[in-house]
Amino acid sequence: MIELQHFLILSSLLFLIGVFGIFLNRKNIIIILMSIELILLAVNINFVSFSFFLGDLTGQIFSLFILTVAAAEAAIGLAILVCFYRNKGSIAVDDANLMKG
Amino acid sequence: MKIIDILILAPEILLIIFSIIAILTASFFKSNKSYNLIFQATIIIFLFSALILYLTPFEIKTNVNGIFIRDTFSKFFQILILLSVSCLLFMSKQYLQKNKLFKPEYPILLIFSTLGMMLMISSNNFLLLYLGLEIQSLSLYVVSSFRRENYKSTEAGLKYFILGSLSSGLMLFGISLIYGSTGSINFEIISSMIKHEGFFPGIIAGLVFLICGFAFKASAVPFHMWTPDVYEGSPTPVTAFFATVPKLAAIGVLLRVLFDCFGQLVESWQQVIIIISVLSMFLGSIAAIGQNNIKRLMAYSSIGHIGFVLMGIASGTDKGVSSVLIYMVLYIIMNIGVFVFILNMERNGVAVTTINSLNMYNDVSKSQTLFLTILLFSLAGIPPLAGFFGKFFIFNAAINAGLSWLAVIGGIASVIAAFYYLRIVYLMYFGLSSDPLSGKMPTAHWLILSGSALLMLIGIINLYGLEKPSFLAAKSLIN
Amino acid sequence: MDYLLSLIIFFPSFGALILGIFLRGENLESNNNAKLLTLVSTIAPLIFSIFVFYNFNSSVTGFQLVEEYQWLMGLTYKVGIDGISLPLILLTTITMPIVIISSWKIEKNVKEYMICFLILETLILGVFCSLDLVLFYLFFESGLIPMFLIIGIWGGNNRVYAAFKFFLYTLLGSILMLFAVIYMWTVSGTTDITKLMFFDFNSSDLKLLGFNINGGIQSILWIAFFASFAVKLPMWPFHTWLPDAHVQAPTGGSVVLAAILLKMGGYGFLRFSLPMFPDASLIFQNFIFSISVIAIIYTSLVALMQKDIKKLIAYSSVAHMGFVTLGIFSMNQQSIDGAIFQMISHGIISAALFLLVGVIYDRMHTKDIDFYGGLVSLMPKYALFFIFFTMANVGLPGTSGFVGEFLVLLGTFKVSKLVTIFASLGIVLSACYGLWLSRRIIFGNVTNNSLLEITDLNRIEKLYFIPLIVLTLFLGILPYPVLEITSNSVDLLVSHLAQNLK
Amino acid sequence: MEPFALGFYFFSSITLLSGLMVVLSTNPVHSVLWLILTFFGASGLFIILGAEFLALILMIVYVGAVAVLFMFVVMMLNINFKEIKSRLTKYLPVGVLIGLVLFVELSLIFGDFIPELKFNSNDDLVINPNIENTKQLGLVLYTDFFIYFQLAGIVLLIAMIGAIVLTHQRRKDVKRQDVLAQIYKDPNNSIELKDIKPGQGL
Amino acid sequence: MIKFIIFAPLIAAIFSGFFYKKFKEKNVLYFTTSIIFLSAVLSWYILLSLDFSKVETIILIKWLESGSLLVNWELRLDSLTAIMLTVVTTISAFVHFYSLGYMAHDPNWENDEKYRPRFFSYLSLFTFAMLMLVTSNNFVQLFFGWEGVGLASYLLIGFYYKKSSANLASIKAFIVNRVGDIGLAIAIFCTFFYVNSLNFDELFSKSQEISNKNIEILFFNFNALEFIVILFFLGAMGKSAQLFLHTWLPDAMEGPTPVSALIHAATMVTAGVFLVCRLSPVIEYTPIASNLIILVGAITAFFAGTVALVQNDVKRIIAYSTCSQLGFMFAAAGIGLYQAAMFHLFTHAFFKALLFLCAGSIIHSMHHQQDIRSYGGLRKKLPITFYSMLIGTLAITGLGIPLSYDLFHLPIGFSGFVSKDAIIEGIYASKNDNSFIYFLLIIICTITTSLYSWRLIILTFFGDYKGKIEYFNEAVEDSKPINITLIFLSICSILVGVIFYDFFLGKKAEYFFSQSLFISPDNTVFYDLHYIPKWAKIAPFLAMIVGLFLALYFYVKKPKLPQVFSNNQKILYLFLLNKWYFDEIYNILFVKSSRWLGTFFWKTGDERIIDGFINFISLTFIPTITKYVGRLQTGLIYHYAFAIFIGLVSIFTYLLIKIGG
Repeated sequence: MIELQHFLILSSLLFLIGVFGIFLNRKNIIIILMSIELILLAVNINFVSFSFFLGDLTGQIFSLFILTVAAAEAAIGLAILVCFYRNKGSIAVDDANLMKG
Repeated sequence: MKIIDILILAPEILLIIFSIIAILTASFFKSNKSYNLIFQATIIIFLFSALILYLTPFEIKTNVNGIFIRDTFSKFFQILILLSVSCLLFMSKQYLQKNKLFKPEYPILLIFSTLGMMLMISSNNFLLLYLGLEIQSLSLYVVSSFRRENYKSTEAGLKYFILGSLSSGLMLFGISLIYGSTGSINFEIISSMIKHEGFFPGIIAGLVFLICGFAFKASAVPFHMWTPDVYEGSPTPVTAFFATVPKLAAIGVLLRVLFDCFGQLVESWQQVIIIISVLSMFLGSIAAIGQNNIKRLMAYSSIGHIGFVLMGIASGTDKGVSSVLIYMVLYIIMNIGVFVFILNMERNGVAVTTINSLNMYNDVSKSQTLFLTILLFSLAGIPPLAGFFGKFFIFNAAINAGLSWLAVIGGIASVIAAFYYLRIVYLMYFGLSSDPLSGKMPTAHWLILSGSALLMLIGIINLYGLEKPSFLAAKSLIN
Repeated sequence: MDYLLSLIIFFPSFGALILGIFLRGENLESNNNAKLLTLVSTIAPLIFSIFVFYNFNSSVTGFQLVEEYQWLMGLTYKVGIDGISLPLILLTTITMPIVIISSWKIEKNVKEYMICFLILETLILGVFCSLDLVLFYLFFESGLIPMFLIIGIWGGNNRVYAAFKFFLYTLLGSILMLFAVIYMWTVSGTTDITKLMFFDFNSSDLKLLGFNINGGIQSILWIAFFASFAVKLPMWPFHTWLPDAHVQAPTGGSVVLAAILLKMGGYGFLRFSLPMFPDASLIFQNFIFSISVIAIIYTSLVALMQKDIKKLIAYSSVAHMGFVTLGIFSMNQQSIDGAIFQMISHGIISAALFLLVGVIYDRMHTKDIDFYGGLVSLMPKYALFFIFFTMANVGLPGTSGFVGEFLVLLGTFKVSKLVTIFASLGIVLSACYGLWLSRRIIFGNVTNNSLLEITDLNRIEKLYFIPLIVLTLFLGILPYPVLEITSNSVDLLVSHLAQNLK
Repeated sequence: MEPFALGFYFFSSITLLSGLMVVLSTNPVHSVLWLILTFFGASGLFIILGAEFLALILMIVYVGAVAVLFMFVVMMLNINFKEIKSRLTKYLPVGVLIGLVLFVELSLIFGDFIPELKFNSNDDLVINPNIENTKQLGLVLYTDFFIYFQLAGIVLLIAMIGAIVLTHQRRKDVKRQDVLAQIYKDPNNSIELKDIKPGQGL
Repeated sequence: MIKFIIFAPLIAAIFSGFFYKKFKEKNVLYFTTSIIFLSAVLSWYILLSLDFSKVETIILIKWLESGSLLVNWELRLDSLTAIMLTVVTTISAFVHFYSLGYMAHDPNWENDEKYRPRFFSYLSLFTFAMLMLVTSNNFVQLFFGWEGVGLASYLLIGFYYKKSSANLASIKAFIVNRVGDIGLAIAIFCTFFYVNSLNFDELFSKSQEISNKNIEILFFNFNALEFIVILFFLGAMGKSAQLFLHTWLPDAMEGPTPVSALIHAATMVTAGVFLVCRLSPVIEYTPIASNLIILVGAITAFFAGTVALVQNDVKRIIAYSTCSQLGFMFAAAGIGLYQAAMFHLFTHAFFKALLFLCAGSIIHSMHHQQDIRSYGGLRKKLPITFYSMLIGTLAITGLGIPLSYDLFHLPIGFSGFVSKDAIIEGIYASKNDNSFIYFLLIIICTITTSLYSWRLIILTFFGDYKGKIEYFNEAVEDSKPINITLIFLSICSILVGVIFYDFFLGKKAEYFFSQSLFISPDNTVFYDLHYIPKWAKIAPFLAMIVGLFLALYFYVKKPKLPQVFSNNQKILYLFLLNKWYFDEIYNILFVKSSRWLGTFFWKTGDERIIDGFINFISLTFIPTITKYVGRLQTGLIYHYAFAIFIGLVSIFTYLLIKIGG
């Protein structure tokens, strides 16, 4: 029998993958942006599964808005990334460390 | 939607309408003149919204479909936000013009972020909160990399964006857990659920994620790490903005959630708040000592101040909340004063942000030095300046709530913090004479600087009568 | 008459305000105007306070000339004076004009200098007048800012270190007091000092972090207040900021620091520690005695070895303050009278000594003892003054220095014989460093040729030394006007203590 | 095994594995492709959970818009992928440990979740199996959730403004046609008459 | 009148100190001198005319009031005061007068330096302080005078402020005195503790009561009254240069000679004796303290006598002799024979002043040469001085007719004879257990006194001149003030003993001291001293003769012998020459050690430990943390994200444990 818990564990694993993608990734920033999408996806799965098991529509609506925001975030994130690339000529994660201390 | 709802939402609607008009104006009349007009109109519209808010007769809680609350608390914060945004916008004009950043998008984005903040503070459920937060954050991500040809600015934007998204992801995860545990996203319902049913570990987990998200926005330790970098990289007016208004919003929404939604769980979240409060106070004071960039220094300073604010929140009483409100007001005024000064730090037309360039600034401009000194002492919390009262109220609330030890820790941290504020004073008054700054300052800026400094002095008399409104606001939040 | 105290307190800062707003320019004329205006603003409180002194009814117990207004959060602006504060107020108002006159030669940033001093005077007077705990704290702590600037801007070569040390040291000390203040407010529900004096703070033993704390809350509060006052006073081992601050501060700053600011600590002990935490005071009596005695002997010995005149005098101040704490915590009429008197007398004498150092520093720009020698042949009047004040500092009967020390030891003997005996060593040691100092700079042959051009005291300098001499002698020979003022308040305090301690 | 469970395991394994590959693959182009697969998996899960509308929206928005946007940027930036080396070992153990802790804690908490609606404020929001999902969403989205919907529009507006502000460049080195300028060209200002004396040249 | 006597010197001091420019130097000096003379005359009038059957007190003004403590500026007039008044004003007047001549020219000053008004001002100031001391009716005023004379002494010893040795000597005098003053001060505190008042009479009336009380300090238990008296005596020791606190007196000879005569011979140093006598009502109840007083007195007498034997500085010899004579007085006071102590004080003042002034006269004419080894054969050159000095020496050694009291009920002899013999007889007669030992010690002292006094005379005035011949040729006695003073004091030295015997020890004594001294009923030494064996009465005289002959033998008959002797007994000689090494021991024990401690506290305690700690915290510890915190801020996004994550997880874990556990 598949229960709520299964979905929750799935989403938390996805969430962790997303988080790991942010801080264990040394490759490039685009992957970080994708990891953020993964996190949001995990949250969506959470909401939708809660919605299903609670029989409440709110979760789905919430996840609808998250979707919207995620799209907007992706747009802005990529725009910033493009700017960054124009200045730096690279999108390596390690290169974004001019300011520190 | 009823008519009354539109009345309640009038300021927000006004902002939205104005922003659309501004976008249209900007895209059809591409001239400096029209930009200028937008700029000034924005300021006026902010002030006007604040006025409307001030005049709205809703002393009690009113809401729009149970999602949007307008009470004294939210009005307090929203008026404060609007006033400070208008002031900051006013301040930034000069800088933007000089650095070829004078674009209509700037005020428009600020309108949106302000809107987001106003919604956040007034929200009565997590969805509105989330949307408000995102409206605010997205605008700020853009604004922080507004100087797009500048490497630092884009790096700042990138960092802020990635970490901000992460934090909102965390927060969302928390919200989803809370939703899952209670079946609702409405604060009142959640609150009464907890009251009647007790609480789940799921709620606690959600709460932790939520607090972490807000702590990020408020830049409390250990979620603060973006702050110095973003402050340093962003254009100075944006830094000034970051240092003040989003902090207000973050603290406001934190208060809203903690008291409105989780008022029954004080003992649980108190622990968390205390931990991050202590960490913030110490890190803010210690890390700032080594800074040479005044913007970074102000970043750490803001971290430290947030630590104090959190102490007030941690006390979990109406006294605590009202002390937080007062502290925030003073904090905003002081920061506006300091940043109006930083905006004008330049040498041969080039903006300078190193602290060492302030050496013997007293020889350059006596009045500015004096005012900045007052502000810095006030930031350090030295009596009789108003900054002291902020700390005093916080300490008072903490000790009243039985958190004396926390207050003592805060005291020690504030002594350490005094050091780096003093260092600036020392440089300005008795440092070694070096290549001096130009020291020129537009009259309007000078007035803001002197005004904020004088407010710090006048505060001793009755704190501008803040005590009563802040207390009312706190009451409206807690009951 | 109703606003007399407020008038005294705020007159100087009113002067500062006028100075700050209306006086412009850096030329000679405006500097002179600034000085004159400052002088007027300091003399006016002096006149008012003398008026207060004459109208002071020493037979009334409790506070006089009380003013009370509502302030923030149920706090009050409440000021008033009693026999303990009046002498210190007088000391302040008398010292300030002298400081201003002695600063007549200042040329750098005159206006700011004067403003700093005027504000400082307001704050100091506020400390001595305030009858509200928080108001007191406010005034107490605010003094840091002008003093920091005074040391920092007009100080010597190593002024930065000294200014920071002074500031942070005292700030750390007093921040603890702030918590005690808030705690007391929380517990008692009032910040009115007159009411707090009769509030009984819980003194039953307490366990905290596994330690058994004798005297419980009272002890903790006491320690918090102690931290502040001990640094301010300063007591050993919290004294090391003082020599640095003194050495680096300009003459005026040193004078204010030594003459008045240090007294705030002693005043605090009298006003708070004793009446509000009697049990804790008793518990810590031996502790205070020990560190006072250490302070007296230790710092006297250190003073003996100093090579810098100001440092020597600074260390001697620490030693003299040791007598003050000894007197205060002996908790009887004579000792407390003596402590108050010692504060007054030390205020006058150390002020004079620092002014004397200032005189030669102005001329030669060094405070190195070895640089000087044989000044008596070159500046006979100066030498006379110097010897006079050295002797007063040594505590020669007939000068005010004697009365305080004598009464303190007289009172202390009642409580602890051993402590008195050790403290009496201070009498010898003070003679040692005092005379050794005067031998090295006043007597002997002029060995340093660059000294030959030094000129004797000029008219202005004499103007401010003569009142000090008169006061020193007057208080030494006829101290009873001061003792009369204090006696009733001290009597009240002592009997209050006796009642509380059972 | 009932179809529900089968579907769950199928889609969830797709989601997880491809999600992992998003993070692990060296080439961003591959990452984007893996991301698309992840979204597919997720939308499958949504369908299982009866959120058909959301599932399809996910496909449209994410696959159709976001992933393509990513791909576009990845191609546009033209990065030399060989330079970027993978170095994730240093913090991996600590990171995994902490991640494990979080996972265990979350799992502990998940055990307590009881899928039951205790409080219901609005009947419209109760999922009615008789009405299709899209319709039910539509019923509330423009009524109860009207304000949110508007705000979502503003979010998108901000994204648009932001993207334009940040990336829109008016290149100076490219000649453009400016119609108005052409029309309003004033010959008096554009032509200069010079009187050239013979034999002197300009 | 008494007010005039006391305050006239103060006025004179101020006048000559501050107004000499206005009124010409000379006028000021004459005025000062004459005003002191007037005081002197009035004091004599008081001494001779006052009714001593009651104590007269005059309250001038309130001084201190604090709770139960009330101290007035007050003048007490009884016989002790009267004696001291007379002594002080008389000697002071003559010293003033003498100084007119002595200080006329001084090689220590350049021509245009006006040093004389200052000198006279100090002298008058001293006189005032001394008068305050002797007329005080409470301990605080006593302390005032006590310290006041100390100040004046400090100023006068350091009068030649350009001389380093003078400065050092003045500081030494002040500080050693202060050590004694601690005793005095603590005694005062203790008095107040028991009596709750600081008036003499209060203590006197309660002394018996206090003698039953004990005082506990640390782990020691003392009898309260003994404790008080011993501490008072400590003060007296300091002022009167008794053993252990005597080291300042010889050094004090750095001051001008008139000063030595006035302060360090006749008046100030006798303040200790005065104090002990003043405290007679207390001391009568303190056997231990009395014993201590005798012991210290006798040993000091012996010590000073031995040291004086080998000294070469003319003033130091006399200084040691003063020390020794003071020992006599204390011994007398210790056995309860206060009258004799006071009498010796009285007579000693005259002849010791005389001796000093003679020495001054010699020094004056010998161009400030003070080493007796460079004198010799001055008899002819300085006849007045010679005869005066001879008289003084006869007085101090105690020439008189032995047993004359038994014959005439009046001892006949030089003043010293009369008073000193009374003391010696008293010691013999006293009931003290060790009285015979003390007696022997005192007799030895008498021998040494005689020996060194005659040695001084012989080496100075007889034999051949050994110094610079120019000085010898120029030596004249041309200063009238000096000569007149010497002559007058010579007369006094001869006569006062016999004249005033009745007052002090004779028939009138009982009446004379009825109010000022308290003699307990079982203290009968005053009467017993007349009934001691004849040999004991003659013994001092014989001792003096022995001393004289020894001196003649050593310095006239066999002038080489002392040299040989000193070579043979090198250790003893050096021991004596270096004054029993007191200075050296003190130097190590107190001066060096306190300097070391001072440096240690300063460099190690303050700078290394306290400041070191603070600097460590503020300049090392916090900056280090700052550095590390700064390093945490790497600027790398994934670190930041990691931090967020760690923060999240740790807070989460903490809260779960807190709630779950």
